Amino acid sequence: MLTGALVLVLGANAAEHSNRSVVKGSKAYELDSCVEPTSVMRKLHPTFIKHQRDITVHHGIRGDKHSLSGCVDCHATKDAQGRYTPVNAPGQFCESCHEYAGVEIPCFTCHATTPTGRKGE
Amino acid sequence: MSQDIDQERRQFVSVAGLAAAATVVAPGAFLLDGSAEAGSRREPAVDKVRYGMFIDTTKCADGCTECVTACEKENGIDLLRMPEGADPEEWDRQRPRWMRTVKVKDRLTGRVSNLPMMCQHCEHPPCVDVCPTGASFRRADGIVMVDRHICIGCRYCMMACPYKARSFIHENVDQQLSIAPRGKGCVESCNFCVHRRDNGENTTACQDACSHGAIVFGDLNDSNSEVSKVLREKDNTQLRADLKLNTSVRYCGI
Amino acid sequence: MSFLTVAFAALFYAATLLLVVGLARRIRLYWKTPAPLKIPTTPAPTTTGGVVLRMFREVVFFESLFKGAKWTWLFGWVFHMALFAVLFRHLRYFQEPVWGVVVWTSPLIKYLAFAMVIGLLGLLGRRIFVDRVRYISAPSDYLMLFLLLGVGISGALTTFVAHTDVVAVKSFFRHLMTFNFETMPNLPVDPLIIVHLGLVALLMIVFPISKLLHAPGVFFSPTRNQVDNPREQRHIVEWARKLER
Amino acid sequence: MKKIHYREWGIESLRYWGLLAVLGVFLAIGGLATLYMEHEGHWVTGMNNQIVWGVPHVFAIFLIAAASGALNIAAFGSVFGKKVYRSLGRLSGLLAMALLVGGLLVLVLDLGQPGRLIVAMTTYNIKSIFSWNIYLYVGFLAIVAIYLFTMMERKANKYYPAAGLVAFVWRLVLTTGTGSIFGFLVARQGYGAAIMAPMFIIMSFAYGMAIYLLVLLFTFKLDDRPIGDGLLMRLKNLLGIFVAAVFYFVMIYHLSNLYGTENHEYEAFILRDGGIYTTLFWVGWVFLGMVLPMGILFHPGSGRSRGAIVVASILVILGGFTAMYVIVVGGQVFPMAIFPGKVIVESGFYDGVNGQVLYYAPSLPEFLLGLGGVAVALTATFVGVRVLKFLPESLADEVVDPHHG
Repeated sequence: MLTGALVLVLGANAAEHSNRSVVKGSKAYELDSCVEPTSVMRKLHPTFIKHQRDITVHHGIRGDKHSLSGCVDCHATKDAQGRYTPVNAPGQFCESCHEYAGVEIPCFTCHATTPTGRKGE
Repeated sequence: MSQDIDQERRQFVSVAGLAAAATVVAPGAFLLDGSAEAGSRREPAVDKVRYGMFIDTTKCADGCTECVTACEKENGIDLLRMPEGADPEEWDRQRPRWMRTVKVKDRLTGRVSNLPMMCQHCEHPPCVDVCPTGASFRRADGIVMVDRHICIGCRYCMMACPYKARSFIHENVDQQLSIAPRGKGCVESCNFCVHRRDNGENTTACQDACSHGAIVFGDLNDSNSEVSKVLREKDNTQLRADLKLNTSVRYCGI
Repeated sequence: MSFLTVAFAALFYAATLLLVVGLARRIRLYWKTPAPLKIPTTPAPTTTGGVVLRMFREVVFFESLFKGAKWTWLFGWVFHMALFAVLFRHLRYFQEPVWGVVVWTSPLIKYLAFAMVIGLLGLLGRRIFVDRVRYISAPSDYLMLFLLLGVGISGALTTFVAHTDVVAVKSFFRHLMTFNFETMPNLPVDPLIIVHLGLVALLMIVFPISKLLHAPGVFFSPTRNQVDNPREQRHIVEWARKLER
Repeated sequence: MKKIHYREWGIESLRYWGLLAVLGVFLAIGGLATLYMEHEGHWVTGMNNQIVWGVPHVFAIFLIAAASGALNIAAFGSVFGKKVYRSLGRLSGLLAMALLVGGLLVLVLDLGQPGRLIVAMTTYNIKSIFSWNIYLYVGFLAIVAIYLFTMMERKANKYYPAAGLVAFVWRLVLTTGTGSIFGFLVARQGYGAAIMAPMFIIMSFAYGMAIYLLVLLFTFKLDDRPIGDGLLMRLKNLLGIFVAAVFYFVMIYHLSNLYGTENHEYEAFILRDGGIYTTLFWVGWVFLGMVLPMGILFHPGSGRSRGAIVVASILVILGGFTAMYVIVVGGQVFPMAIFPGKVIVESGFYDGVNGQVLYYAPSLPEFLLGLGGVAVALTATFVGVRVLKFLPESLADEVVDPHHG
């Protein structure tokens, strides 16, 4: 019974998270590294984005390497019809880790999840 | 607020410095660095500039909504859809509007004017004074806008604004433009197409769209700018001048 | 795999084993220990349902502590409830897929780390500043408080000050749980997370030989778990029954 | 005056838990309504881009005002040295905290981003009265908690007068802050008057007192504890005086408004042509909320009956809600004068075409959220008196000696 409860709480033994979540078909897939070394990005990407967001909104500095639209541009994939898949769709770059870690992504309640073709952010 | 941010920036720099020191920086790690678009602003907005607008209501045509349509397209407002099950009439009261047309008639003389209304970008904006978190703020270049990352959705700014320029997002939003993020539960308003400012463009969407030449936008602090010249030449007024807010949007012909 | 990862894998297997076996043995001992007399603290319920309800109030609200010592109750209750919530949030490191409720409540629960630390500091202050309590405090009392404080503060620091690679941490534990060592990732070399995990393992190891056994123990407390019906029903334990014959 | 003994609320378990269960239903429904509103967004409410504050704010502001008012009884005991009120102080402090928590909860849960409460606590705009209020509210809770501690812990008794003074001053500042939320809104015709702040203070006196009286009578009645007629007469007279003072302030507010030509249209709207808002003002606020309860309380016959005192208190509370509705919603539906001297004949955004008032129809979830806040306040109060010694065993006249001063 205890084991059953444990299985219920902890979930089935699904395939474990792979170390590389960059999705094939995105620009990022072709690159060696993100705008910072991967180990830094894994820990500090929220800090980078948050910092960038403040200087963008308050001081109007745009197009820096830590911008969220940069993330979206580089990590969005296209489907067979050539349409973009949102970066927060299941299995996509942002969602796969956040889903695994049980962390919500607050960015995309407001920000575009695919490149929208307008430069700026 | 800006002090806070500077402080945060310093902290951040030290964190990033540590992180960089602790890691061997791989060659090619900064691939995307500096490849920003031409005209992109890398310097902060400064108070040498004060953006402003002149609206000549005598040129404004009755029933024309070119500016409003262009504004909604530019800023992704046209991407919003009525939530399922909403009452269209009620929804119309709840959907955001950055810009609207108004037709006013003088009570005594009966003179009629048409004009577009939007955020007047006050020098002393009441919305900024009342905002509890500092989300409503005035940029160095005079643009009054909302930092939606720290807006808690209290709507006090909407209570305080004498021009009813602000809108609250009443519903979930599933489509946005990268240049105009938008989400449920925050307040927003006209920001003089701030993305165009930051990218070094000289116009606003409404100005570009106006086929009557009724809207002139530019730097009020530059005496050679078109908007400064026209403001010197033509008689103009502020809306609710009695409140002494020193608005950046000036009207002629009302 | 790094040495650190191997060491921590071994440490956590050992700690888990000690915790489970030790706890099972203790509970077995509690189970077997006879309660020769009816000694429920009165006023006590006279029905089994009443006892269950009383035990519930005891475990969830710390009722008798509340009646006895308000300050101790305040800090103790705040600490325990915060700890419970924080543990619940930690489910995300062990579940796959993570429950929705764990994800939704997570942003709120993370601030309860502060409540947990404040509660612990209150309990520590009680041992230091209240003369009577200081007099009866043993080193082990302090040890438990410092251990928990260490766990709480190091954990809060990883959340609020210096982030760590949580995906690697989770993956490490998922691999441990499934005994899958081939693709096991290395633990991040972050002092904070090492301290946090080390203290947790230590806590798991000392748990079955410490005062923390009050957690299972409260359920076996005869003053709490007995029905107040000595007149209606004669209370007699097994070994006494044998003597009677 | 004899020594006062305090005891936990001793009503039988079944009754107590039954009471909590009833309140629990309101809490649950309020919670569900909140989840619904936050999940869907505010489009499911009657609020819109013109009427941005609705029924939740009516409830919240009423509860917050009443909270500071409920503390008055304790203040009379410590600040003004009226011994007779000292025995009432503990309940007064508890009720104040409970009402404030209830009100704040409603306010916070109506935010567009309630999850960002931490932002409101950490980023601070020093010019905003709203952010001052956040600190005033949190400070109020802390100060009243300390004040209660000095009342209830013998070792801390010596700090009681000092704590009482701080709490009293703080409560005055707090209500001034609440009133100023409207006082600072220069753009709107109905607000932007300095008199808003003192008017809110006196309103808080009345509503806090009415709630206090009801809770006192209810808890004592259920537990068969005596309240002396002498004491009750003093309390109900106080209520009557407070209501009269509100009446005076409302009169001054509108009369002074009528003096300035710029306010004529707004006054005509509230006092004469406002339809539902005029009705609510005259019938709800003025007659049911002030004239009738004053009549009941000061009438030599009915003023002595406990039933009548209960009715009067309920009327004052209902009048209070109406008052808040007239102020909060009435002030918003009246179109702003963006173009003085001109009439708006067409507008793309509901600017009050031809002077027409704007539209607001409150929705059910908003009410349920508000009622949930009331339920939170009552639950906290009842649990409080149940587990701690807030209520005196007896308030009979021979125990508290109401004539002694």
